Amino acid sequence: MAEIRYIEALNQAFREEMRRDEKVVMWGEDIISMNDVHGQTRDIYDEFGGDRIKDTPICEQAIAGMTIGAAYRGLRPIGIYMNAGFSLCAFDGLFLKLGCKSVGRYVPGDIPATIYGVIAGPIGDGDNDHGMSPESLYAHAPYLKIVMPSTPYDVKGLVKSAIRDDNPVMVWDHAWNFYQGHKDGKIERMANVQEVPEEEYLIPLGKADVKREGTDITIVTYSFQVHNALAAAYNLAEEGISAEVVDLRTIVPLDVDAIVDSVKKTGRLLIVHEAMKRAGFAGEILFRISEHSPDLIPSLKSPFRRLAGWNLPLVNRPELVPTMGTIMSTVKEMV
Amino acid sequence: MAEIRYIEALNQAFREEMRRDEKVVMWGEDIISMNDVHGQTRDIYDEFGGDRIKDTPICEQAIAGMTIGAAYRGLRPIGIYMNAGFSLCAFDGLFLKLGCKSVGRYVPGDIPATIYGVIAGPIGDGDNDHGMSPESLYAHAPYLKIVMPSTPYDVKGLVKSAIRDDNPVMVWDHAWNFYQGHKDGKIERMANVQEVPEEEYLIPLGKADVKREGTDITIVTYSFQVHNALAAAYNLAEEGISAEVVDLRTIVPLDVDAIVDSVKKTGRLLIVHEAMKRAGFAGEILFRISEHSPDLIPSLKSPFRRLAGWNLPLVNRPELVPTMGTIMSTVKEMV
Amino acid sequence: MEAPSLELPSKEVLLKLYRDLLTARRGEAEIFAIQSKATGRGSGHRGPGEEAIPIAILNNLTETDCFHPNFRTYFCHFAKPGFTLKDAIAQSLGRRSEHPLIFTPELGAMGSSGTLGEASVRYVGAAVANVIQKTGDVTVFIQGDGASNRAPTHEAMVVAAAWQLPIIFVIQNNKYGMGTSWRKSYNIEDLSVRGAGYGMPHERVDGNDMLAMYLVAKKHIDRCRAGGGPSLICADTWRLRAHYEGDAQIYRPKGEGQDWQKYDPLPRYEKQLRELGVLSQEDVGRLEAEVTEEINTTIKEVESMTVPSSFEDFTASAIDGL
Amino acid sequence: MEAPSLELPSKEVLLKLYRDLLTARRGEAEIFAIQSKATGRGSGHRGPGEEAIPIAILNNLTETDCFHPNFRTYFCHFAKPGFTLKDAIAQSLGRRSEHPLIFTPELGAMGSSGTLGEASVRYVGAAVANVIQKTGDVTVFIQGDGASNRAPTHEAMVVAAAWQLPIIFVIQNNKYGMGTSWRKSYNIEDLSVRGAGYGMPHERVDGNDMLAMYLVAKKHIDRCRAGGGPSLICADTWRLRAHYEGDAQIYRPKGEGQDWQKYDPLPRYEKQLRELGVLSQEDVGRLEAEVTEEINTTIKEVESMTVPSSFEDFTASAIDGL
Ligand SMILES: Cc1ncc(C[n+]2csc(CCOP(=O)(O)OP(=O)(O)O)c2C)c(N)n1
Ligand SMILES: Cc1ncc(C[n+]2csc(CCOP(=O)(O)OP(=O)(O)O)c2C)c(N)n1
Ligand SMILES: [Mg+2]
Ligand SMILES: [Mg+2]
Repeated sequence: MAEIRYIEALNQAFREEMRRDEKVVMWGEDIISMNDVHGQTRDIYDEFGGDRIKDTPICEQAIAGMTIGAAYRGLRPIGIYMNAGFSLCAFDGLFLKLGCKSVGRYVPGDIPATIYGVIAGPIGDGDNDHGMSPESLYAHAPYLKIVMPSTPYDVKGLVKSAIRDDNPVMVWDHAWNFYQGHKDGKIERMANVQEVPEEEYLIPLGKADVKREGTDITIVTYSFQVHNALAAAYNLAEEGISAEVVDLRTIVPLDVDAIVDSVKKTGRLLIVHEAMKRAGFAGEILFRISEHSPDLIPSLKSPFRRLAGWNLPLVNRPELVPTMGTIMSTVKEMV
Repeated sequence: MAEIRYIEALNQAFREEMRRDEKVVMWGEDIISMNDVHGQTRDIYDEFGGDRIKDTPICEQAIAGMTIGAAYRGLRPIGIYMNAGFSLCAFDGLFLKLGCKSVGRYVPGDIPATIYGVIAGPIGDGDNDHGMSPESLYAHAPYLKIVMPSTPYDVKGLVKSAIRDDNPVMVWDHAWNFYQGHKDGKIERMANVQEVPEEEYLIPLGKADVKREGTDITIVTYSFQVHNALAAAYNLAEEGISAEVVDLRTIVPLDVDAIVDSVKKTGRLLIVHEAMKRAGFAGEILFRISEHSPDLIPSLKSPFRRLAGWNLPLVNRPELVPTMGTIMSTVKEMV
Repeated sequence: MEAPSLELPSKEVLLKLYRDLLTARRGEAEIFAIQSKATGRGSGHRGPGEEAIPIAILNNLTETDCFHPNFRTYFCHFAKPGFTLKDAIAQSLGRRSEHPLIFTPELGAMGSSGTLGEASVRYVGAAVANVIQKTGDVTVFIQGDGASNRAPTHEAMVVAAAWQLPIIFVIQNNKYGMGTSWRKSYNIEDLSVRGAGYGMPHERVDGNDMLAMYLVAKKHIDRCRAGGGPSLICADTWRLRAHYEGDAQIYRPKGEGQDWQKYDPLPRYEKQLRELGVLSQEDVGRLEAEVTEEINTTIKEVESMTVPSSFEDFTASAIDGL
Repeated sequence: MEAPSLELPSKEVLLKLYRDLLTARRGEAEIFAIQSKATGRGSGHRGPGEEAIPIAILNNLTETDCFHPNFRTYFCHFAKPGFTLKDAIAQSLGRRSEHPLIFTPELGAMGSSGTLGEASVRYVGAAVANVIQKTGDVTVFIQGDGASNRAPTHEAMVVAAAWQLPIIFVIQNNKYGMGTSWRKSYNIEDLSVRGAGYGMPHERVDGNDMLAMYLVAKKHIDRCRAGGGPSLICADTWRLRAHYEGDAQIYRPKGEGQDWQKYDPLPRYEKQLRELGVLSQEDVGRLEAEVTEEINTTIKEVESMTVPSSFEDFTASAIDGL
């Protein structure tokens, strides 16, 4: 097994699926000319040519519409948004048309469409449009599966499953995963590398992964915050607190079983996400736990909590989203 | 005091504010030519003329942008969406620009803008675009106050406050309020009439209203579902169950105090909204209760629950949203 | 308006157009009558007087070509090769035929949109798929003058032009979007000029002149099919009725457009055909009878179909439960 | 391209344009140097070679007119009456001057948008407000060729034309949107033609010819101010540098556009002024020195301003807590 970077694993997922099925095509802004900025689409044009990968004009609504329309007409397209926030320019198409699939009064058949976009986070020259995490919005739509990976192994297996899925799947990918990751209690540059099998593998959508086991508290999270949670858990262990980190990997479908199992074991629950707190996805997780196991929440050793992006636009201030530090201090308040 | 219909109260609110302040203007599709379909804007053109009320071309993004831009330039505009779902065509403008107010890296001053739109519900020729309730989406933005009235008295006082507010306020108004309401345990046509003071009054944004007192369970809801909840409570009383109905009136800001007071009294909590369940606003209410009074949830006499629109597009089937019947049966399961 | 090429279609085609037009007119009226009786009120968006536009276009398409009608003349969709009158009537009466008009991608129908305009970018996607899969199919996307002002239309045309896609955009310009007239919505009469801004061939045509409409549609569709890329047609017509039945039309100056009755494509085309010697008074009577008979038989057939209770399928489609 | 009217502006105006152009060029370079030093890497979207477009326009505006620059030539905004070089430098160096360029509505600056295109409809709103409040102000909205393909631009023009608003749309056409060239984005060269589709006067101009640009801007702004309604200008230019500094430009054919250096508006305009006898070699030297001096003094002044810690104000702005 070779140790590869996150972006490389992602690029492999795209290329393997394009080799496997000639119906897989992709389009987006500057995905040929600039390799989709971070290199996600590197070499795809050279290998597959202009029928399979296309640079679009700056037309977010067309990216959405074309992905739906082409899926209806027999392709398996991937519509790529340079930044996840830009997809909000096509919200009608993505939320109401792809996400609600109500074409007139009928529910149509399957739509093998994938939407992919990058969350920039509170970066250097970030602003809300570039940096924001949109998943809490899209999760409100009936038919959108939502994938939010954190590691090279996961992104490859999940993106391949997303592309093969016969229903719409959104992959919101955090740019910080490309450049950094958890290592020994710290977030380090270039640390998000992993050995990834050479033979093909898929990760089913809707299965969480316990990224670290623990007994005192369950931290439920996804996307880049998994790294912060792992770093926090690493350091908390040195202080005698044993935190379990559940990486949801997909938030729709939600692996409620895995969450409930963990919370039953630890008796405490902290939900962490980077998306803004108000009406954020944490509320859904909580209700689903309660609907699954109504007696679990009242039996917790301390009240459940959430840690999320502040209810503010995401300007260039890292404290606006959860960090290893705020996860640690919240856990310490709870345990 | 005169007894008036909901739509009349709303029309009075618009007209009184336009008389009071010449900076108040409005635009939208067919708000002159067809009185905004339901009659909300009746007579406004005749009284105020074409500088103060304008029919726009079918341009939802322009309605959003113009409302923001004109507010910046000194007006107090009301941007009107024929249907709330159509506002999703302008989601970038409404969510990211109005709702996040991040103009470059600075937070600008106040924006006295009001956005108004109508939720059609699962009506005769409805589909998701026309019928959907968008509030759970917009509540995720930092700066959007969200008003969802249920009665003639409330809509007048709330809309006047919305217009006077120096920050963005959205009013998502349910069309069913225009034509029907609770009366003696039934939803009746033309029943949503009320005596409304002739002298001016305002209802502050962020204050819930206990629409019916009770001791066994708290039903937290808003918009047209208040009528279903009142009808349910009326009938439950005959079966010996005493339900309190808390009408939030605005969901942002949220009157957590009022919810907590009620739940402390009754010991049970059911949240009802018409918006789709997954990632719907119920989750936010629950977290806010817990963040306000961490010990309250574990002490409930039965597990909290939510009743919401199904996770499906809103086709023409009334069972897709909560009804008096489903509220009653859920309450009976809980008490 | 440019005069259309004078090459007349064959007699067979001329008569087919007439029959389709007649079927659209009579069929839609019959359906409306049934619906009004059922609901106790007339409702719906009716489009008599505008049918020549879709009928002319549909008679130039193949089974696998893609097509999106304006919602107002939705019923005319039966004239798309591959679809039948039964499909249109079934759709209107809430039954499910083998090929639902609203969504049968293999026959080029990929749904409409409750939010006007959005479907434009979806049909561009269909055109892209047709190119990549080398199907040779063309796509015709019709929408109203009002809808054409919506944002997605722009991106649809930008991409169609940049990629030279086989798609023809048609504006069915009936001068009204609900209660808002063209006087309030444009500073221009010929909306086809918008095509120039994308480097697309564009043409304005009298959409109530069946023959002109057919020839213009044919020219653009032939051109497109031959690899000539996208174009924009603005077909002028007039909304003879209200936006929806029952709308009091307070926004329309009294008597406005009364004279449009005389541009009604049905009598106008009939007259034209008779002048051309293609249609006799007897033919007209015979065709009326035939069409009426066909409509009535089909309605009976459709009414005997069970109303699909697909609600279970629908609820089963939820992810992670309801 | 239509030849601009030959009425020359006064010597004073001619020299002001030159000085502003020089200030923009030298100022932006200086700021970039400071920023690179601070961050250890060059970054940012630079626009040398494109400054004549905003400078020409801004010299036709009043303090209360509204204006939106393309992000690439943002620095030029200092030339808007009411704003100063200090405002531009403060904005660039993260200080807060009395009139922040990004958002001072009373001086017509109502922010930009992280999502390209959206600001267009906002500036239409400003134009509506100007009409309703009878301020007499005009609005000029500039964006790039790439951004002009975005959906909101269409609705902005639809409404501006329908309501005959006092707003001028300008496309700063540097032939690239990030790594995507005009060859991939259009089937047309003269993007101003899009104006025709809305019934707007429209004009293409060589945006690197300061004098032509000034005269075209003046003509449209005068016309607009006199109540003539909206129009669309396409100003051709060329992106001399990468999309952002550090971008390897793998998408550009080697050597492409090298010759554009010779269209650089600064030397070109200087030559023009010297031919007109308005500017001598000594003037050039003197102005260089003056401008450099002004920039350096202002930078020092700005650097001595405290970096605003408005984070508390910011967090206080949340509704219902963080
Ligand atoms: C995005 C959006 N805005 C508004 C509406 C409401 N609406 C339905 S039909 C219509 C008028 C459409 O006019 P046009 O496109 O000219 O078609 P016509 O009715 O004239 O055939 C409007 C405004 C809608 N369905 N979607
Ligand atoms: C809606 C949206 N899509 C994409 C981007 C990313 N982006 C930033 S600048 C740019 C290129 C803009 O090109 P143009 O408008 O021609 O301006 P120029 O850079 O040439 O000055 C792109 C694609 C964005 N900011 N917003
Ligand atoms: Mg129309
Ligand atoms: Mg450009």
